[in-house]
Amino acid sequence: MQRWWHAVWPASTLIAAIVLAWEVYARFSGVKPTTLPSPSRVVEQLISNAPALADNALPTIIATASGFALSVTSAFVFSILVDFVRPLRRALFPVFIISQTLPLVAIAPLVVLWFGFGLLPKILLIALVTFFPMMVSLVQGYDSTDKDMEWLLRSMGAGRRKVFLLARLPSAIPYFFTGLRISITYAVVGAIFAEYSGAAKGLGIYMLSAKNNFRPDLVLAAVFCSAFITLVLFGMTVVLERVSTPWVRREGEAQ
Amino acid sequence: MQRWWHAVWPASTLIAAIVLAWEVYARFSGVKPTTLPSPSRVVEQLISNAPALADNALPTIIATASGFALSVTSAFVFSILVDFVRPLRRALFPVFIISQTLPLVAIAPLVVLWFGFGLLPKILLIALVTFFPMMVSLVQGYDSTDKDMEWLLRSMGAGRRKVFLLARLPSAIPYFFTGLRISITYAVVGAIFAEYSGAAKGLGIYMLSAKNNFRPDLVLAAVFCSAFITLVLFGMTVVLERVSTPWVRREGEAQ
Amino acid sequence: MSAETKRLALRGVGKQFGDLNVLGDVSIDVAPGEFVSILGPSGAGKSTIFQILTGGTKADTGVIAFDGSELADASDKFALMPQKDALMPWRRIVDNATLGLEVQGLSRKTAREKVAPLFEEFGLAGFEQHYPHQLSGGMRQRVALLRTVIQQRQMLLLDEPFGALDALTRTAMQQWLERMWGQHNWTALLITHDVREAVFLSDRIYVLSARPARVTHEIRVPLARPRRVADLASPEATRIEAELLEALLGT
Amino acid sequence: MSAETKRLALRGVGKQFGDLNVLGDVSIDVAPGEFVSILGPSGAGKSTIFQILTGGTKADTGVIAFDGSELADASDKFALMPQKDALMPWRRIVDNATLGLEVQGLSRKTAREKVAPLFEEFGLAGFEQHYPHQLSGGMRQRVALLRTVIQQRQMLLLDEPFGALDALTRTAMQQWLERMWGQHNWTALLITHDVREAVFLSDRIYVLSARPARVTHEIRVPLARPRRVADLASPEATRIEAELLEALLGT
Amino acid sequence: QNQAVTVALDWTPNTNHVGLYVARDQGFYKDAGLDVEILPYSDTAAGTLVSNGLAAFGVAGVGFYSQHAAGADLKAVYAVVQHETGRLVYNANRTDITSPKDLDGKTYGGFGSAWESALISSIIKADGGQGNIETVTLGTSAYEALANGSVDFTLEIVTWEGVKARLVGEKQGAFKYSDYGVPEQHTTLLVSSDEYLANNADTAKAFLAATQKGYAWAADHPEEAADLLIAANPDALTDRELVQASLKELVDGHYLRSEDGVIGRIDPAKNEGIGKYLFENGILKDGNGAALTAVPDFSTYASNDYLPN
Ligand SMILES: Nc1ncnc2c1ncn2[C@@H]1O[C@H](COP(=O)(O)OP(=O)(O)OP(=O)(O)O)[C@@H](O)[C@H]1O
Ligand SMILES: Nc1ncnc2c1ncn2[C@@H]1O[C@H](COP(=O)(O)OP(=O)(O)OP(=O)(O)O)[C@@H](O)[C@H]1O
Ligand SMILES: Cc1ncc(C[n+]2csc(CCO)c2C)c(N)n1
Ligand SMILES: [Mg+2]
Ligand SMILES: [Mg+2]
Repeated sequence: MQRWWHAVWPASTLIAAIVLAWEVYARFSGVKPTTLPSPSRVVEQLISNAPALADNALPTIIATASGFALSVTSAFVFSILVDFVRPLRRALFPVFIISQTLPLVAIAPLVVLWFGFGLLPKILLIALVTFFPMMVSLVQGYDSTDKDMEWLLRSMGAGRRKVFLLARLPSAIPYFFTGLRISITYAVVGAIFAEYSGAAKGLGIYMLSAKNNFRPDLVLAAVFCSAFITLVLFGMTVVLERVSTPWVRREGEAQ
Repeated sequence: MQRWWHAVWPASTLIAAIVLAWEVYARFSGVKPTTLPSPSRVVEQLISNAPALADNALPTIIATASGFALSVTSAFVFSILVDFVRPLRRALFPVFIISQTLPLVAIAPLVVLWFGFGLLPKILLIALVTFFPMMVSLVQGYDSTDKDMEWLLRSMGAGRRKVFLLARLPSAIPYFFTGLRISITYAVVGAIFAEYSGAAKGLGIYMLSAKNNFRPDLVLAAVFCSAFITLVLFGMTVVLERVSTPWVRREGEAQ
Repeated sequence: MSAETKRLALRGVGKQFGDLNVLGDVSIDVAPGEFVSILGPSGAGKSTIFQILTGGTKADTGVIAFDGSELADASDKFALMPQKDALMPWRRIVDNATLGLEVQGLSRKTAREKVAPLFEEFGLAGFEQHYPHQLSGGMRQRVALLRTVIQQRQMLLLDEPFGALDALTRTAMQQWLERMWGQHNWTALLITHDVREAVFLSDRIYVLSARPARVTHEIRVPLARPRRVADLASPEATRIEAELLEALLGT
Repeated sequence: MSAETKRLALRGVGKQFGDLNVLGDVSIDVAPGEFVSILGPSGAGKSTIFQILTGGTKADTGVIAFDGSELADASDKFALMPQKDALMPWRRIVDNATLGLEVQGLSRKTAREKVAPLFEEFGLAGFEQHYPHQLSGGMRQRVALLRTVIQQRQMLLLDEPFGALDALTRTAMQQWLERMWGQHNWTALLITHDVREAVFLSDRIYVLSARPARVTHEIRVPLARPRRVADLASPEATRIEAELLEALLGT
Repeated sequence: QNQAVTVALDWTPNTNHVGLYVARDQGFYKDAGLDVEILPYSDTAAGTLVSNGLAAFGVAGVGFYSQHAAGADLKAVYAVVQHETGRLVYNANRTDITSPKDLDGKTYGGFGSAWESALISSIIKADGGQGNIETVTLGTSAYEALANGSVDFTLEIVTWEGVKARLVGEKQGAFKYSDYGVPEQHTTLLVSSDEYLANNADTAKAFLAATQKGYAWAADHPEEAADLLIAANPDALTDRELVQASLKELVDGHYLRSEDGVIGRIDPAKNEGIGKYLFENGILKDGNGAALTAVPDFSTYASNDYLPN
């Protein structure tokens, strides 16, 4: 309990201070609430618009989850492919790198044009932003495999497939989770982005119409929701990592 | 020459194949050029609109460079601060993490609203997206310092400042470059984003008005420019890394 | 000893990696039940010999015979123990020990039943369900050896099994291995940098030159078994040691 | 030898890290010009002793005297050589060697002039402008020792200087250090796991128990200097070695 | 079994869209066998969505002419307003602005279309100025930017932003385009694509008939229509007074239903007039970005054929 507080107080204090400063500035500097709403106003609006926000958060969460699932699945498939067929790696990686330099803001409307208003363009855009970090992590993970371990398996008579399953794949697990943690942050942001360019519903649409209606307080309330979703998803990956890698010694654990 | 070709052919072939497939599809599938322009058309427009593109690329490059400079500078300052004052680290890191979960697309218009259409909001937005990866890399770098090296320096009579300058800072250099490579990709995208939300000129604005004027070919030409800028900047960081870390043994080098 | 009675016989084995001439001309014999060591400078190509034996790479020249007949490409004659322990951190100790059996296609259950009785003997009883990181260096090395011998191959290839241990733990492990040797009927080829280790454990020692590796000396160690650390102080042992050191360090 | 003539004297030094009782009650002496070794199991607290001497941490109990007077907090009496070589990969060999001088405030130029003549002696001539990764393990260790002695402190603290080297290179480095010892008038305290290393190099050896560490044995090594590897085969040496091994590995 | 029809908006829901919401929520569409979905306003222009077949109909402005010229498959099929509702506006406290020529060198907060600067230039030139302005692309943020002074002027819909400014008490100066040589236009139109119209002529007719009915109902019952619009967009429309006042203005100013009782019908003369104006000012460019050299046949840009007589 005490140690927990010890870990948490500096950030809590800082966040409280930032919110307080913002509140004071928003109230007493004479800035218009349509320019900079006070945090108390944002919270108030967050509560009174909770049903609408929840209603719009749902499609965003669905898009995020589906897009992310696609991204992780295809990263797995491609990483395995690339691991077994080396020239493919030299072929695909530059293309993936280039794909990361495309400004989403320009690509999103085109993707919506090509694939319509449904789930598909959202899934594709989320996959575009999250696929590459996942892929890189997995490939790095395979490459991190101990050479002696592979040699050992081969000496035991294991073929390429067995070496992959017994050594390379498990070696990649910690890297996989690193990639997961990075990607999940981008996933929500990517979903909102896709919605911005065309959707019937979602946090992105909610933000867009709040913005267009001069309601920065609602924009910030929706931003708060999206940050919250991201943090929850992030927390879930951390928990998932802990339960699925019991062999990793972590700091602060008794030996 | 031969080895160079060996490294380059798989990606070149794949890219050529993609472009060719796109060209064929755009020409013969009956899709409208206003929906999906052919690559040859994009290149043609890229050439004939080169002066306008160059004109708009300049402000984007300036914003990117300034924002990135601010980001790197403040990442340095904060990382040093956080290295010397430990509770500050526990205070600042959660705040920075939260800052990464904010959807840029919603934040950008607000930042533009607060800071106008000048360079400032662009610099701030670029810093927002690039600061954190830089900061994390630097702090990881300091922490990677060999404990024995620090002990050695202390035994020689070095104070905290000397230990930092002689051991922790140089240890962080490879990490710094990793952060630089990640951030530079986000920087251009961030700049275009910021422009999208309000600017007089820039690739973002060019894309926006090309889109509004129904010219996806010009949008793609501008996307091409921005990807090109990103790749050039990326290449520059790689070169910078090579010349400034002569002690790092790299693959394929003679021992 | 004629070639027919030899378990393993390398004759004029040579190997080049690109421009790097690693093995010059290596000839090595091992009789059944014999413990043979290879001593040589770092980078000489010692591990490369094991790579060739286990099918990790192919020799450019020379012949290799096993029990009198030429060695097949993917052979199942050898059980390897690599330089680092190469334990899989994500597998519990028992599953690390059974790895070789699993690769051979045994079910997990059968494999576990087969290793279970050996944990006591290897000083690992009670640690079956631990993860490798929870064990000390010496214990990890014992797991690695258990994983090697359980495969019941005809010959053990030990590549610097104790190279990563500190000097004290290493001495303890050498004593332990010597005890185990007495109880089992193993045939082993050991790679080491450590002159004393070679003397303490081996029946015969080959000394390799630096790259391209050739056998420069072949030395018999006629100490009686079981051996104790104190035996290393015998005139016989110290003479061999001095001889080996001179062979390795030059003048 | 009275306390006054001793260079270093630890009396009843104890240290706890949180709940971990590392040093129980350690008393160690070193006379000027003497080479003293500390042998002890892994994790016993050997490096902790050096930490205390160099001001990296504070002892909980006990007194430490240097040349008869109490040791100051941040002392400039010791030159440390840590367990790994701790060379800075971004500094050229010459700049690694001068590190201690630079910390003392000497200009780069003066510092370089001071080390220059020693490269020959340390077998590093011609490598001044190389980076550490371009050197072999043995050479790196020599650079680390050069960096240590160039500080001209009154005493050397060597924390397993050769622990990371392979057995052969280690033997070569021990011989080299013994030669250097004969030519310079150093006082040294060496931590090691390696019984032979201790016997070969030391005038006196302390054996520590496992945590919490206490001195269990203090053994004199009356071999004449300069010593050669062959001297280790002398009855005197083998007796000491056996004694030490027994002390360390127990019954 | 109802025919699905999607409509894309040109802006956040406002009184220009009232007929669509009325027709939907009064059941006019359902009665016509239609299942109409009104897509929220997003980053992608309605004309783009329509010409790419992602929406059957869209609300568009004069930008539709540029898109058409550039090759977009678009056709105007319904005029939401019968008179020009566009105005050039600036803050009334700007004593340095008294007529369009004072706008030379000033900053314009715009929406990202090519026709904007050309329109403004021609207005300034018609007033004797140079026609050089700084453009900052802002989209919906333009009005906040105007309010806090970060831009000098912008364009507005007088029956929406104009009414809002009046209600909030922001004093604004406005220039009417037609006072400076710009022909009258239907500022807000419904557009569809030739492809859609050819394949779904009956659906289009049913849709436009129901839509027209919706606008007529709104013109007849402005207060109920305003409340209906608010109820349909509770998040976006939080200012009842504004919606009521705006709709009253649209009705009283004979924007929705002209003095002659015309609803929805596109005036060929206005179509031709604004088209010619845009052409002469070099705003209409082909797909390669080259200004059109020959006057296009503007009768192919618009059609009343799908409206009930
Ligand atoms: N697959 C390979 N391709 C290219 N070079 C190789 C390969 N395997 C080993 N080498 C090189 O061959 C030489 C001998 O390697 P090897 O591992 O056999 O030496 P070693 O005697 O086992 O050394 P150590 O005692 O350090 O383990 C080294 O220089 C090594 O870099
Ligand atoms: N600063 C510290 N805080 C907490 N525990 C420490 C600290 N320094 C060392 N220890 C612990 O004290 C014990 C003794 O450490 P020390 O490094 O002195 O052992 P050692 O005898 O040098 O071991 P080795 O031979 O492995 O180098 C270890 O269990 C170590 O984890
Ligand atoms: C309610 C509403 N307000 C502003 C615009 C943006 N806009 C597009 S064209 C134009 C000027 C017309 O001459 C304006 C102001 C809109 N579409 N709807
Ligand atoms: Mg080897
Ligand atoms: Mg230690």
